[in-house]
Amino acid sequence: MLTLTHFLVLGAIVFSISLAGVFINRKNIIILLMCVELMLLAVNTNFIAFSHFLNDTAGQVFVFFILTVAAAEAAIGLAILVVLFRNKRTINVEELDTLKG
Amino acid sequence: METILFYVFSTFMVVSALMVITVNNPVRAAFFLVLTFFAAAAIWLLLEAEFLAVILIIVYVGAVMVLFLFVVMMLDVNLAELKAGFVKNLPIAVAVALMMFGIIYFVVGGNQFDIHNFVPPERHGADYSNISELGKVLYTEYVFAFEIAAVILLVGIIAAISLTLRRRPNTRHQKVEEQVAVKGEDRLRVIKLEPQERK
Amino acid sequence: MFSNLPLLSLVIWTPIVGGMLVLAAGSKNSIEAKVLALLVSLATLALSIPLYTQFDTSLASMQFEELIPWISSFHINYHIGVDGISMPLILLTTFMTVIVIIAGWEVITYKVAQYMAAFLILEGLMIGTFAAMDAMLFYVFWEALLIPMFVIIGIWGGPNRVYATIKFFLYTFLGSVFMLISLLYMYMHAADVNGAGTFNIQDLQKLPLALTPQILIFLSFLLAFAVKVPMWPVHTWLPDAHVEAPTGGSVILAAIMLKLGGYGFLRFSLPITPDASMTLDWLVIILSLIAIVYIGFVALVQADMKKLIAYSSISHMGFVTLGFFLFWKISDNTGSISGVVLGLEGGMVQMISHGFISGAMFLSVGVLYDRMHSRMIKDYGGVVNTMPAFATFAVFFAMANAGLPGTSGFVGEFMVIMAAFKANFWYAFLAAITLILGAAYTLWMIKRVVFGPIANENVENLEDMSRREFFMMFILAVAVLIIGIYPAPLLEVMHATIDNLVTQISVSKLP
Amino acid sequence: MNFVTPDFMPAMPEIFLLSMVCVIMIIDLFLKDESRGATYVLSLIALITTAFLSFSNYSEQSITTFNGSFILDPMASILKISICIIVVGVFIYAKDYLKDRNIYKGEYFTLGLFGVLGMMVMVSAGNFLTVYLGLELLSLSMYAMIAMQRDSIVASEAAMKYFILGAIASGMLLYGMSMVYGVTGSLDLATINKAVAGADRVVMSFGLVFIILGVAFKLGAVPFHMWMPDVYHGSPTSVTLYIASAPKIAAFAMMYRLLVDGLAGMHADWQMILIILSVLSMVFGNIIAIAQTNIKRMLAYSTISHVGFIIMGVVTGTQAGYGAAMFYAIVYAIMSVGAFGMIVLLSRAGYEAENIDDFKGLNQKSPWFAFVMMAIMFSMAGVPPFLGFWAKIAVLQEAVNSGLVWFAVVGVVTSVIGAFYYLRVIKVVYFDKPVDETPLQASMDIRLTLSFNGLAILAIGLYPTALIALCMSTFA
Amino acid sequence: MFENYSDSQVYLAIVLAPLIGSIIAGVFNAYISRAVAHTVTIVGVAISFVLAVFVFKYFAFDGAPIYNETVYTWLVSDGIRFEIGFLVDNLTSMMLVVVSFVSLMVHLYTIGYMSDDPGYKRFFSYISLFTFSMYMLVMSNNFLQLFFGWEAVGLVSYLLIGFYYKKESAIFANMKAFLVNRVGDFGFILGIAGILMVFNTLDYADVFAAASSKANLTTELFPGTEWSMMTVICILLFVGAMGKSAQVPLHVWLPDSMEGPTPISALIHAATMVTAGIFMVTRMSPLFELSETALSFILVIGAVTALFMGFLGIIQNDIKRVVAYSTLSQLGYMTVALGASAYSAAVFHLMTHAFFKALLFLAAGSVIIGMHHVQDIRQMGGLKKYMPITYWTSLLGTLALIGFPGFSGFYSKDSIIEAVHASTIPGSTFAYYAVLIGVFVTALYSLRMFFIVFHGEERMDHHTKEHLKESPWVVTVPLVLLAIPSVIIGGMTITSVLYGDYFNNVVFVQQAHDVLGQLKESYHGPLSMILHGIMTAPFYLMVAGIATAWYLYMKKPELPGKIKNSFGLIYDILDNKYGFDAFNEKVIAGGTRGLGNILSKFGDIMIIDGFVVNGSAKSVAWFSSIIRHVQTGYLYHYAFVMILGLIGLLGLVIF
Repeated sequence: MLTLTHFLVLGAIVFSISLAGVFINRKNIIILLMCVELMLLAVNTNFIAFSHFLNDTAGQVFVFFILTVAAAEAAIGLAILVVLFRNKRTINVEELDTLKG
Repeated sequence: METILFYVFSTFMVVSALMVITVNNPVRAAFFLVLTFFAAAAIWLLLEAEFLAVILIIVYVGAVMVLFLFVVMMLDVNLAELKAGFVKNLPIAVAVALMMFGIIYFVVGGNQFDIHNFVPPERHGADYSNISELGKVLYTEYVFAFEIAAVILLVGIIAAISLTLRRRPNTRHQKVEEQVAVKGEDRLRVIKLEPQERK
Repeated sequence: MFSNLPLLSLVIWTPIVGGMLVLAAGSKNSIEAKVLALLVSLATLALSIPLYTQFDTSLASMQFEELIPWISSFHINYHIGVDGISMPLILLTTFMTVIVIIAGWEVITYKVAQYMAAFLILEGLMIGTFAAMDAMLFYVFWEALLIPMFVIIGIWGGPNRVYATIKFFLYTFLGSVFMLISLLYMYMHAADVNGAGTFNIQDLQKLPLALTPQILIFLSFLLAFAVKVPMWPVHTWLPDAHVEAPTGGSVILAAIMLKLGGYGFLRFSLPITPDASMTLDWLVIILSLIAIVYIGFVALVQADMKKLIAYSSISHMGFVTLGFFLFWKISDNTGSISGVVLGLEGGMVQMISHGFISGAMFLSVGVLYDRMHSRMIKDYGGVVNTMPAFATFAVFFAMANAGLPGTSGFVGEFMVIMAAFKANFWYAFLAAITLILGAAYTLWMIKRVVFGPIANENVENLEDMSRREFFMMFILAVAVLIIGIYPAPLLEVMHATIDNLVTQISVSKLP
Repeated sequence: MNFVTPDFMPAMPEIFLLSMVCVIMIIDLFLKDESRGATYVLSLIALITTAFLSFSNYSEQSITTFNGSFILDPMASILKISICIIVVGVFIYAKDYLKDRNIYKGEYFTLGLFGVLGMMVMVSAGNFLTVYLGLELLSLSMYAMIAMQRDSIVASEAAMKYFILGAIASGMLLYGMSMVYGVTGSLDLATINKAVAGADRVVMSFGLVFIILGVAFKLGAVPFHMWMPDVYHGSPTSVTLYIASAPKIAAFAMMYRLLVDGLAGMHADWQMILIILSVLSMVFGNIIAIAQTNIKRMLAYSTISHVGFIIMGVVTGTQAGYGAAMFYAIVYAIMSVGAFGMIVLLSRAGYEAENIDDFKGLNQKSPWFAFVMMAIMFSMAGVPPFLGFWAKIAVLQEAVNSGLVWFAVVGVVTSVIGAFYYLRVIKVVYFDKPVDETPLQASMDIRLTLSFNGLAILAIGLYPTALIALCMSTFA
Repeated sequence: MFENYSDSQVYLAIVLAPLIGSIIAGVFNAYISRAVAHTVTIVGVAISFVLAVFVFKYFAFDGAPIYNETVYTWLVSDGIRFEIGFLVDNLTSMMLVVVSFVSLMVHLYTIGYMSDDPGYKRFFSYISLFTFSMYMLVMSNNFLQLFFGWEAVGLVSYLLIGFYYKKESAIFANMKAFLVNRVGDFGFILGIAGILMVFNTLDYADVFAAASSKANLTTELFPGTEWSMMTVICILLFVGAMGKSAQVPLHVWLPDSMEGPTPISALIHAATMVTAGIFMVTRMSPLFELSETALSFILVIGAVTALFMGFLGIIQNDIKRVVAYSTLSQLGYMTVALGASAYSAAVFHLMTHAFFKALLFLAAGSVIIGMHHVQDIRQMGGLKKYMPITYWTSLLGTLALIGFPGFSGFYSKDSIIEAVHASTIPGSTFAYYAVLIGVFVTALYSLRMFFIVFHGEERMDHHTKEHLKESPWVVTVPLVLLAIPSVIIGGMTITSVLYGDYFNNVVFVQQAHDVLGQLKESYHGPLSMILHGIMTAPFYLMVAGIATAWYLYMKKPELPGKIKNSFGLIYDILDNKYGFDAFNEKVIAGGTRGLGNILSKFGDIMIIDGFVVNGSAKSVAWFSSIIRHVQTGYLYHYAFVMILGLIGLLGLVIF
């Protein structure tokens, strides 16, 4: 029998993986963006699971908006990435250190 | 049956998520992300969120991931450079992830979370439309949010265009309206030459 | 004639508004700025005189009181008034500001309008601090006056002015923020006790407080006021500030700003936390005695005249705090509180007198500095040969600084020593050491600077005081002499207030 | 299900603003670069009208509409007016700066206005969804605005960092929201507030931490502050102006909506967390600021410390405390916009007055603006009679009232440390000789606005009664 | 007495006349001529002298009641009235005459002595101011005003010692004088504080009236010890007297004070100011009588001063210093008398000493004028024939000093010796032998100087010799006028002053201490005292002293050098003045400066400023510069911090 916990743990695993991704990838910003997408996926899974088990559509609506926003976000993120790449000719995270201190 | 399906897709989802963060080639990472999304869509179907599952595939896989791939390919990144340092960062990443997971598991893993309040609801019949359910509330209860979401998309558009659009000053292109509006005297100039006296 | 005017407000705001006008008027023409500044300071002085002439010495209560609601959400009022403690200090302020304006007349050539304006604004803020009857109003003035002083030292100061002025600011700022917390705490406590929070000082003086909060509040006050006075060991900002400040800055700093600390003890520490004062009076007494003796020794070896006078200020201010906190030791030792008033009034007189004397001492150094651009004792010697009139004043003020009877410097020290003996022989013993040390460091400096053969050709080319300088010195000398020879009128104005204070202190505020 | 047409009136300012932005956007498309002034003027008109609409919309009662997703209460009105006025200042200060750097485009203003819209949505948010959407609207606008200076390496780096961290933070926020949703079964803040009592404490506090992370990130509280120095520093000053001022007001509102409107029942939990964040912010913000030489960076750290104070007000959990925090947030925005305005004032084409040393000898060049700078710095340091002092007093008073005396002591001690770096700026302005004698080149509108800004800091400081009373009455 | 004037106006006139003179000469220094300056001051002092004589007559002969009135209230605090007021009685009136007379003489003398000094007018202003201050001191009716006068004479003394302000030695001496006096004042003001504590008033009359009732008060100076309050107060007050009256060890300033012009050495450092301590203790006799410990202390201090300072006089070569050490020694005698409760004898000696010591100083000044400001007696000799008036007046003064029978010094000094002999308090035996030996020593150094200066070979250089002549009349007339009382005043007044009732309502002596009362029984008038005197030890000792001096300096002038060589150690000790100066210089002054340096460098600069203040500022700055590097610029670090924060908070909340 599938319980809520199954889905929440699945979400937790994906969430943790996305966090790990942030640390593992010190080179490629695009992977970071993907990790953010993974994180949102985990959140969405949570919401949908809750929505299902609460029998309440609000969670699904939220997910709908998260997807929308995430799309816009991805667009802007990639745009910034392009601008950055044009300026620095790299998307290496470790070279993103002009600003510090 | 559902449990089996859940575990199958969950495994897919987790493994491909892991691949996303571990492969070095961003193109491959993007494809693994697509795979993750597919698996997630399946899981969502198990949760009777058909509309969102479809949206995930269409919007995410169909649009966002394609955008990712575009950018990845366009940016012509030196792959070799991006591979280094992976092993070095692994332990800390694993540690953080495990710690995080441990805490979340402690909270949601059944003991703490009051599971009895969440009995699995009855399956809906075939006539149940997830889409219309959502649609009804989306345009009534959540109309404000819906409008804001629209604005956000607008901002996304404006931002993406204004950030990436480059007017190259020396590219050649037709200016149709100028071509149409042109007049004869613009093209041809009649110059009257006075005879010059020989000195 | 003045009964309808908000006289006290006028005294506070005339210099502040005047300072703004000077700032506006004088950006192009410095002469206009100077004349205007002088007029404003004289007007303020004139306005402050009715505070004395119309002061009813028989009343212990506030006079010339004004109360306008200010920040109603926190029950903060624009509440001002004077009593026998603050009135002399206000007059001292208006008087010394005139002197300082004159002192800067020819000396300051850079950003004259700003200089004059800074002093005028500072004057208004200092008077406001003395007059404030609302604790938060007091705090606002108290902190705000750091700003003009910060600027004065920083712009017109000596080579190491930045270090000095930042040190000055942060030291005093750190000292007073704890007081702020205490005020807020009492506000809350008043709300608990009376149902409505208050910052009214007189209400706070009546507010019952348990011993532990009293002690904490007392310590926070102590820190705030001790830094300002300054007491050992939080005194080290003063020598630096004095050394770097322009002459006028030093004068105001020594003559008035230090008095704010002493005033705070009388207005806040003693009446608001009498029980804590009783518990911790030994601390203040010990610190005061250390200030008197330790600083006396330190002053002796200073090579810089201003530093020496600055240390001497610390030492002299030790008498103020000593006199204020003898209350319980006297009653322990003699079983009566006879002598307590002597200590309190002695401290007050010492503050006033020190205002004149230290001001005059710094002006003297200023007179020399303007000519030689050195404050080092070793650069001088035999000044009397070329500047006899100056030398006369220098010796006179040195003697006053050493507490010679007949000068104001003696009165306060005498009264405090008298009171200290009643508390404990050794207090008086240590305090009286200043008779020796004070004379030693002052006269040794005079010997090295004023007397002797002409030390070098710079001294040989010195010109004696100008009429302007003579005038300032003369006025101050007269003040010092008058207070020294006939201090009774000065004391008369404070009797009623001090008696009332003694009554307040002797009643426990423990709930 | 019956659909009732929602009452649009409470949302009139937002609706008007949205319409105006669309109009401006379209008009801007047809404008040539040299007539970009029209966009600028229209934007100002839009903001001022919005502020006016918010003012006329003011209501003592709390009105909800759009099925609970929109709340109009006194706090919302006041904060919206403040935001609009602050952003007016931002736009005025930014104009010349943008012109001088060839980034004077309509997008700055449209995105800025969208951001304002986002802030207003946050301020009026009645459920998680609107909080999130408002937040994202604001954030996305800001990411784009930063990156708008496309030829600047630091700007794009700042944008990237802000974007990644912001996305992670909003992911976390959403994770927290999902947990709270799961336990309470609702996204509506008022409903959640009622359900908190019966909800599982562990999960609730688990979700709470994630939500606080989201708020703290937006505010810039330690340890979620890491983006701020880099972003303030890297962004063009015209954008830093924007980021550093009004969004803090919105973030305060967001904190209030989430923690008080939604999770008031969790006060004991979030109080502890907020105290930690506040103390860390005050300590680290002030200490690290000392070592800075770049004034934008320094102001970023100073902001962190101010955020500590804003949080201090909220920590108390009393209405007066929220009022104090709100007052602080508004005051902070006024000071901050003035401070960055000064940087703009000193900058000119090809010259960024970003280092503290660039302020050397300002008193020689312009005594008046030296005074304004001094007023701003002393105000930030919390020296009376300037406005910042009263903000600190208000917050400290509430901390003391709640029995958190030690907390107040930490606050004042760190503010003494903080006074040091503000003094250093004043020192540079007043005590140092100017490096170059180039006179100030700013145009008259900047000068006037900045003068007004400085005077406001002094004048409101002298008579803060009205503003304090307004903020206090908001929550009464 | 003056029908048209009230008493208080007369007393005010006495006090104010010299003050006005001083102010005119001082403040309007630049606007008046020398003649005006000396005229106004001399007139001022002359007025006060004339009035003083009348006052003296009024008290001594008309038996006037004690005058004790307030002039004005200085201040009121704590219910205590601090006042300025006059107490005039027999003691005061006598002091007034002495002070005004000597002062007048010195004023006159100064015209001649300072005639070519640029500071002429200033000098007149100072000495008139001094006269005023001294009047205030002796006329005060309370401790506060006493202290006023006390310090005021100290100030003028400071100004006058440093009169030659270009001279390094003079300005060192005046600072030294002031500081040493300040040590005394330190004790004095504590004593006054003690008085105020015990009696709650500073008025003499009230204090003395209540004195005996407070005799048994004790205080706990150190935990667990009991001290008689009166002893503490009296010793403290006497410390003040030790400073002003130059008693060991606070005597060190007086020899150095000779840096000042000679007239003031006569006036201040011999006749008047230095006797203020004696005057004060006499005035306080009702208090001192209550403490035998204090009296013993006084006795021993006085005896030590009388004897050991006399020794130093023997080896001095500076003409003024010889007289100065003689002054010290004589002050010791007076102090001894105080200690023996023979207050009258002390004051009596004070008076006689004032005349003959002023005479000796002025004579020395006359010699110095003649010698063109050479002061070393080794360069003098045989001056008798050049300066006859000076010679003869000096001779009279010297005889008075050594107590030659019949001269005024004889009466006073012999009375003291006898009184000490009769005293029984602890230390009196030592004191007796000390003063006895002192007689021999006094005769030795006095005659030594006299012989060397006025007799023997002429050792001055040729140039000086040519110009050597008697001083002008303004110098010699005061000498003559002072010589008269030096000779006769003792015999004239001893009966009433010592054994009569002159001091009856001034001096209070307890029965057990009343040595003069015992002597009275064997006293039968001045003549019989002479007859008795030449049969006692002091006379023989004096003669022995004269003979020794004659032998060593007239008969065998080469002998002193040999003695000096064979007793090198003793000579060194004396030459170094027992090491007081070196001790003060090195240990006291050096130690003070050293301590100051330590406190300044170590305490203030290093610990408070360096360690605490700048240290905390620096450590904050250091911490700041370290901690800022947490901001590495790397995104994953930022995220890491965020997530660590998150995990930390989660841990905190959940567990």
